[in-house]
Amino acid sequence: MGNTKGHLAGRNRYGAVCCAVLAVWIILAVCVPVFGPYSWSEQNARIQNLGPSFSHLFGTDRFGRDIFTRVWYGAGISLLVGMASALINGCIGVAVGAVSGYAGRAADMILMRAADIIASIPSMLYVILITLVMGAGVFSIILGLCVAGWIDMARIVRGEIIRLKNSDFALAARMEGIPSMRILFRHLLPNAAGPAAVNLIFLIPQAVFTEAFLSFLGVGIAAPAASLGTIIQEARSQMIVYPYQMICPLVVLCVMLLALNGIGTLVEERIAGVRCE
Amino acid sequence: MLRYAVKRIMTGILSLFVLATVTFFLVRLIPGSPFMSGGVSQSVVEAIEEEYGLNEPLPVQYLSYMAGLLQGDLGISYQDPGTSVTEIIARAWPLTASLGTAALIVSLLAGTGLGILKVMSRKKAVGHMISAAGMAAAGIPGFAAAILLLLVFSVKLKLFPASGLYTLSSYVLPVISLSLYPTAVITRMMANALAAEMGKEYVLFARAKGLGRGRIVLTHALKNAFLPVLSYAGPAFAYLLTGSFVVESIFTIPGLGREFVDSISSRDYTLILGLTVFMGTVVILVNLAADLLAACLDPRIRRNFAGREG
Amino acid sequence: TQAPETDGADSRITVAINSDTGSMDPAGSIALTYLAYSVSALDELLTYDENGEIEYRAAESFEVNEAYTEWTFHLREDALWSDGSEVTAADFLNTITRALDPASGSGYAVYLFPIENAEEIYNGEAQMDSLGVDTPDEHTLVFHLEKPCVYFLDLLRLPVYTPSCEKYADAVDSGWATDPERSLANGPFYLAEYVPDQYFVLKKNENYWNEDAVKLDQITYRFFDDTQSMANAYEAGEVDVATSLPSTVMQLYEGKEDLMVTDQIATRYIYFNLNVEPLDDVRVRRAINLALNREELCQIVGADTEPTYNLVAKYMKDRSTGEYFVDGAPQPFEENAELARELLAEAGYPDGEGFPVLTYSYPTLEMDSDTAQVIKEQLKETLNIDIELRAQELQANYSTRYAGDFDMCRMNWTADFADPYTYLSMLLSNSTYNCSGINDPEYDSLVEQSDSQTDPVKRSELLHAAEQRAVGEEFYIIPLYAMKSVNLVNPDITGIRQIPASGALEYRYAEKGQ
Amino acid sequence: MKGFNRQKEHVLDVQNLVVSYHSGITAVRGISFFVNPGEIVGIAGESGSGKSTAMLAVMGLLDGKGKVLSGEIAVRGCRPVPGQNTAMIFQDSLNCLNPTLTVGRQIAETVRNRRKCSRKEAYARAEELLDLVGIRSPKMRMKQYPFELSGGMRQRTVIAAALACEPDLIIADEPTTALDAAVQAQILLLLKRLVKETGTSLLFVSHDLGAVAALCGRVYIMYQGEIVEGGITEEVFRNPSAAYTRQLLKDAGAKTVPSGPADPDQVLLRAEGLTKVFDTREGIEEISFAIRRGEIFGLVGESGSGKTTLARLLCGILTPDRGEIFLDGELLNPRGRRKEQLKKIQMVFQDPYGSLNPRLTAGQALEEALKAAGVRDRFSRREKAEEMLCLTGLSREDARRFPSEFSGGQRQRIGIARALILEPELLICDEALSSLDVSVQEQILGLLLDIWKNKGLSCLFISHDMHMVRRISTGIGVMYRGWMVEKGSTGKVCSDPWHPYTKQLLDAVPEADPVKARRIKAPVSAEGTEVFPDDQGKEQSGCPFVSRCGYALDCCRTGVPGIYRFGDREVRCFLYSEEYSGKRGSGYRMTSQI
Ligand SMILES: Nc1ncnc2c1ncn2[C@@H]1O[C@H](COP(=O)(O)OP(=O)(O)OP(=O)(O)O)[C@@H](O)[C@H]1O
Ligand SMILES: Nc1ncnc2c1ncn2[C@@H]1O[C@H](COP(=O)(O)OP(=O)(O)OP(=O)(O)O)[C@@H](O)[C@H]1O
Ligand SMILES: [Mg+2]
Ligand SMILES: [Mg+2]
Repeated sequence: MGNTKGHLAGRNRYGAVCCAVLAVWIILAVCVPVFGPYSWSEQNARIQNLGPSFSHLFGTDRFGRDIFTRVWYGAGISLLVGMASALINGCIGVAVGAVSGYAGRAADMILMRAADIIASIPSMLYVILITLVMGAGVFSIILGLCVAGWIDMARIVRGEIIRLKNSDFALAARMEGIPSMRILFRHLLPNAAGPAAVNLIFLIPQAVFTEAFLSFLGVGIAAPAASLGTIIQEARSQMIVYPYQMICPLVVLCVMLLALNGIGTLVEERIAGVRCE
Repeated sequence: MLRYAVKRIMTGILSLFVLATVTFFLVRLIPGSPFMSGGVSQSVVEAIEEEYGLNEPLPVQYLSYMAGLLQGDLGISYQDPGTSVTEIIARAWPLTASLGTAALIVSLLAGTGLGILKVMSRKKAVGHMISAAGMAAAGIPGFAAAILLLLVFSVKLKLFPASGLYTLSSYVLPVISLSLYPTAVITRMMANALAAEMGKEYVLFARAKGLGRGRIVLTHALKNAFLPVLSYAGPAFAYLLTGSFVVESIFTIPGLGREFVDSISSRDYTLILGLTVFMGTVVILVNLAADLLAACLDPRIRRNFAGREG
Repeated sequence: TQAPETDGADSRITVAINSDTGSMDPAGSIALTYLAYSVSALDELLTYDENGEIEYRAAESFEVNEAYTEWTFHLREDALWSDGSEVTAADFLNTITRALDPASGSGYAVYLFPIENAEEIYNGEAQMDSLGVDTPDEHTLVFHLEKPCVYFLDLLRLPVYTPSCEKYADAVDSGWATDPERSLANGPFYLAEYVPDQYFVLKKNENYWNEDAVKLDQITYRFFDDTQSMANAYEAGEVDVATSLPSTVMQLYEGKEDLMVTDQIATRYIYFNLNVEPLDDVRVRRAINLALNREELCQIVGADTEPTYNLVAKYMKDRSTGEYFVDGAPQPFEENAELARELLAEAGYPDGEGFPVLTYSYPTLEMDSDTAQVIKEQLKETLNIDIELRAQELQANYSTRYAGDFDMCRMNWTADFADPYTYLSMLLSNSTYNCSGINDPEYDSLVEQSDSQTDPVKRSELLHAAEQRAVGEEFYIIPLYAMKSVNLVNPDITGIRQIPASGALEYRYAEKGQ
Repeated sequence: MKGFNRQKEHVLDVQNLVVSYHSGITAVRGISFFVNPGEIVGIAGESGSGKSTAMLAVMGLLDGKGKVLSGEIAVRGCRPVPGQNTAMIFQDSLNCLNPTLTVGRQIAETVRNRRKCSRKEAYARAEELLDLVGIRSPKMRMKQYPFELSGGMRQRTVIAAALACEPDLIIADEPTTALDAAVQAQILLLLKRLVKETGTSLLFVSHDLGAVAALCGRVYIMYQGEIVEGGITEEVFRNPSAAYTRQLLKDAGAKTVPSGPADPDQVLLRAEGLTKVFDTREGIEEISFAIRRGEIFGLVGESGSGKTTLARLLCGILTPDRGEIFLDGELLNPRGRRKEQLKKIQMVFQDPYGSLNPRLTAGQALEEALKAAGVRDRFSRREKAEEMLCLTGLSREDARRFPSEFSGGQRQRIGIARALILEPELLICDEALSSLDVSVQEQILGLLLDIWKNKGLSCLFISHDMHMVRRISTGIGVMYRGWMVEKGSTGKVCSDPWHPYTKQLLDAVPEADPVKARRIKAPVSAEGTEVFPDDQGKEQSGCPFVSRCGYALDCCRTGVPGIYRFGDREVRCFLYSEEYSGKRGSGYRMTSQI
């Protein structure tokens, strides 16, 4: 790459911005509801639907709740859902992929067929069904997201493990008499970490996205708790009259997704770069 | 290749079987009955349930459903008396499919074009702009994009219809909202793949043979760079073909996605099942088609198709 | 897909309606679609106009015996179906007999039960030929009732009393109702086209006996999923009429001609589950009722709501006086936070201490979700008690309600017919809607007496007394608010009427100005 | 610079070329050279000396990566235009061809790019060109995809594509490095013939002095971006003036006679009838041999002959279909060995990049093995690991570095340290030196020999380079397509090859000596026509070598030769069967039949 240096520097700056944004978002999501002057749930009919002002940065909603506080509370829930489900999906995916790739044969066959089957399901169905059966809430959303979310991860890890399993250094490890489990965990998995990490990072915005979508359908987080998706959905009916009620959470959500996607892309390119070398 | 396709189809059938079974029992777990509504008494509900055979033990219902399924009979919708599930699919799917196909074509063309532009353009600003636009498109949730488009272009500017899918112009907004995200992804994938392809030795050799950059991109690199895009486009198309509830709901298009959510909220068991099986079939077939297409494009796969695993 | 023809001649209008699955067969499990269709396409025997006067439609006249048990209707001899065949008494009987088969899924079959043997037939305990409906000749229809029923005429607008052409209307699931070939109309419009999930088109019925009064050529109904989309479509000029829109539309169209706000004959209220402690204690129920601030609630939920303290719909008119029924008696109770706290303390929960966490089940509709959040806050603030919100998808909410698996449960009732009985009957011990364990013989007897009381004033008193007992003394429910319907109507259109019984709009005599 | 007469009309004339990469490296520092019409000029030098960079600069293909800082480049007085007056061939023929287009199309498009003609004419011309570069049935080949051709055929295709440009000058950047000795010989001869027939000039870049010696009339030696020496090949090779050239030549021609602690009687490892056939029906068949304690046993054979498979069977990574392996006289359980048995055989891999776990530091990688061997004490583990690194010529500090921070040669040292740390009795070096530079090769080889001497190891040394094996091994096995076609003591086998394949192997490798190197031979069949070692894979009965064998008999095509033993020598060829050489008395001394 000719202008590699400038190119990478640009990337770095961009990545730094993304990370900083995400960090700020997390800090705000934690701090605003806890230390802010308003509660996310307390209503006050006297200050309904106020526009943005100094005392209420994003204005108030029709319950007279401070939208700024609610948005950050919702961002927290969204992030929680995103990260928790990404983590769970990541763990399941890595476990399944590793076993499937390393054990091969029957185990591989069974696990991968199961993955095929789950992948052919319109996964939204299962998310909706689960939230219906279990009731709306953070837990059932996470559960719903975990039905099919791990499959990509499992496939990626499996592919990596199969590739690495036959690499010279894995053979060397076998000749040295290192036990299988240790080969898998110490030698193979760390080398599969790159693609897995990329996938994991991308799982977060995906989950946030899906959660927002589900909330939009009305099967998301139950009121008065709220995620960004539910806040947007709640504001939809007043969208034309009080656009800021929808725009503010939407912007927060979009920036969050952008930052997460940006970090993912960056990590992806980094890893791709390292691999090319 | 034929053997591979047959094997995939067999797996697909197995998948569908498991899918139908799991869904069958899962929908029964949802609280509520298909015939319960505000004004109907319990005894009436029971009477109708009996009429539809819903009072029989679950395994019996299951067996009779599966027997019907084997003959291609998806049953009768509970909510729309006298309408078979097949009929409902037959009237909802063309809408969804035309929308999805249009969205796929748009995103493939736009994505490929922008991807090429990003790689080929000598001006850095163009590349940055495309990246930024792609990022933004991927970051805005589909429902938000759809609502904003609707507000601006049909409610305010009155350029396009706000509802239905009656005229050609009413395709514009839904197709844009549907293709926004895939376009962003395809652009990024295309640009990455193309850049990688352009760095390969055969491109260098082609240049050494005296071919121009444009020729190289079109005849050499594009086809190879398209393969990874195809692996994304297949599932994405399957997704589009099974209906996006959000876009269908916002633009009032009675497609599969909307039908699906409606069927769940009205507990129309046969319709839920029928739609699930149908969507599963579409997903499986489209993915199969994408893989076969990839095989056609890539002679390496075409010539020795024997051992490819998913 | 072909676009429904909406442009062209000016005497066509397009109406946005809620899409709904279900049948257009009056004997079936009817949907909103049917209601939209029937007000334009079907003539019931007779109906009441806005002034409470009888307006004869399919019937020319009627007689009733002293005891109010035998009603004889003389059908219009010049009434024709849209294919030119005569409308006969058998067509009316056709709907009734088909609706009495439980498998038809008709939710209105209960309203046939005043007729002799109808309930037995429905329950499979009697033969169809024992039904108390006679058709002595083609144009005479006689109903024999089990017991006096003063509001019988009000029932006649219900689907089960409307005709369905004997020739084609055979079974609920044969699909005749949506097939333009077979779905005949005896009203001003007939079904010309039906595209499931998208739209249906009604065209002017040239065979209608009152054809001259009909000005429109065509009404197109387009289905919409949600009210927001309807509002958008109206804004984009795709429909001429959009009904039941979100309350923000009121703000948006304030002062414009398009806006048409109508009363909905409906009440939103909450059921207490009387089988649950401490809700079996009337003091607790009262405390909760008094603790709420309905003004504030309505302010938050939307401009289309207004506080109510009654079960009977706030905007239902008493035909004998022409006034709102609920205004005929003092308000059952007054809000009083102080008293509420005292009552709660009396019941053993001073300042909410030891009060269990009650769950409130409600469907995930926006309005109910807003309401729930406000109630939760208010009860916490005034009584210091906690409510756990259980948002449920609509169907799940129904089944929760029927299973009695709730502490408090949201309920909404839109009048089926213009009589308070439609509300008060719900709290009867044997009512199918009574899922909260109310068993109050005194109340039952009050309501029962009103059934056969032919003197409007006395009947009104009885009904008021019953309501006072249920709402103001025993506090079986928490009335919340009455609703208005926010509609947008193209200012060019005139002559749209409101059906007094339900508050729905009727377009049969509408006109589109040039 | 001595001994060249500069002609007026150079095909290529490069003056004072300086190229630097954007990363800041100045890869070429002011070189000047020229090529005369019809001449083959070589550029030799170690890896990283800037050969490719200079060539890309000449072609103007540096793109965004680097910049020509100064210098003049002229092809027949004009600017070089790729595809018009110059063409270039690259090292890796597989990557040079677009995997998803047919070979024919890729040549035809070049033809059409060069001269305006119809598609049909272009295809006809492409066919001619394929025929010219010696591809049989070109019509059929045109429809094939690159991956369906063997390495040699691909390289020929690439050459054909270059010829399609009808250039004045062809630059060949290491065109044979990735190929087998036999194929390499063919390509070299082909290039020679093409230059003669078409009259183009050839600039031949290679780090293999043998190849340069075999082909070029004139040669330049590059070192660190500069041309240190240039002149007539014979003169440069005979009397090198630059110190660097001398060093290069010394490394290339070095002779090491191993004298180790070989104990002729004690057999360390014995394999009996090892057979392993993969699903693809390739693999090895009926291999028996023995390695004595302290011996270096060489294993040679072209790519795909089954050397690695054999090595993996010995290590226990693969389980044989049939056959037995005895270690120290003890039969090894094919299903799984005990830990002590496992660690007795260790391997050094070919690819120094793939054989180290990129996530572990050198120290960690070494300690892993010790941990598995049950060394509990952390300090002694570390101590041992660092000792091992020192032994292989690295420093103690290197223990904390990751593989990516080492050069290829250094990585190979770590690989050796890793193999040795368990104190194995048998060390298998699977092409351990093949991917390295000549000078680095020498260093590592020296290291290996030192360790071998000091530790009393035995060694199975695998290589496709006959000369390398010849230098260091005492015993040798020659493999061909899963068979061990000849086995014996190195001296005897190399000086007097019995099997026709062994002879071909010896003939095909050019030595770094212009006179000897020009005698390289490509495989020739019984009919005297050129044969294609790359035309493999067609199922046939009989001896697998028959299509390439100049001595093939009728029975070779139908029957399968047995293994014929003569003392310590074994040959698998009908020439040595009783049917061919007649009934032999007990005192009969077999001699080479070829
Ligand atoms: N794209 C690049 N960017 C930066 N430096 C490079 C690049 N390519 C090569 N180099 C450096 O330029 C120098 C010369 O490399 P070059 O490839 O020309 O060597 P070479 O003689 O062809 O070696 P080899 O025999 O391995 O092919 C090396 O030090 C290398 O690290
Ligand atoms: N795991 C495997 N599955 C199928 N075929 C294999 C496998 N490993 C090797 N082969 C085939 O067996 C043959 C012998 O391969 P092997 O790697 O032993 O050759 P080699 O002599 O080491 O070649 P090289 O010099 O290229 O390393 C080859 O044709 C190869 O394609
Ligand atoms: Mg090079
Ligand atoms: Mg090998």
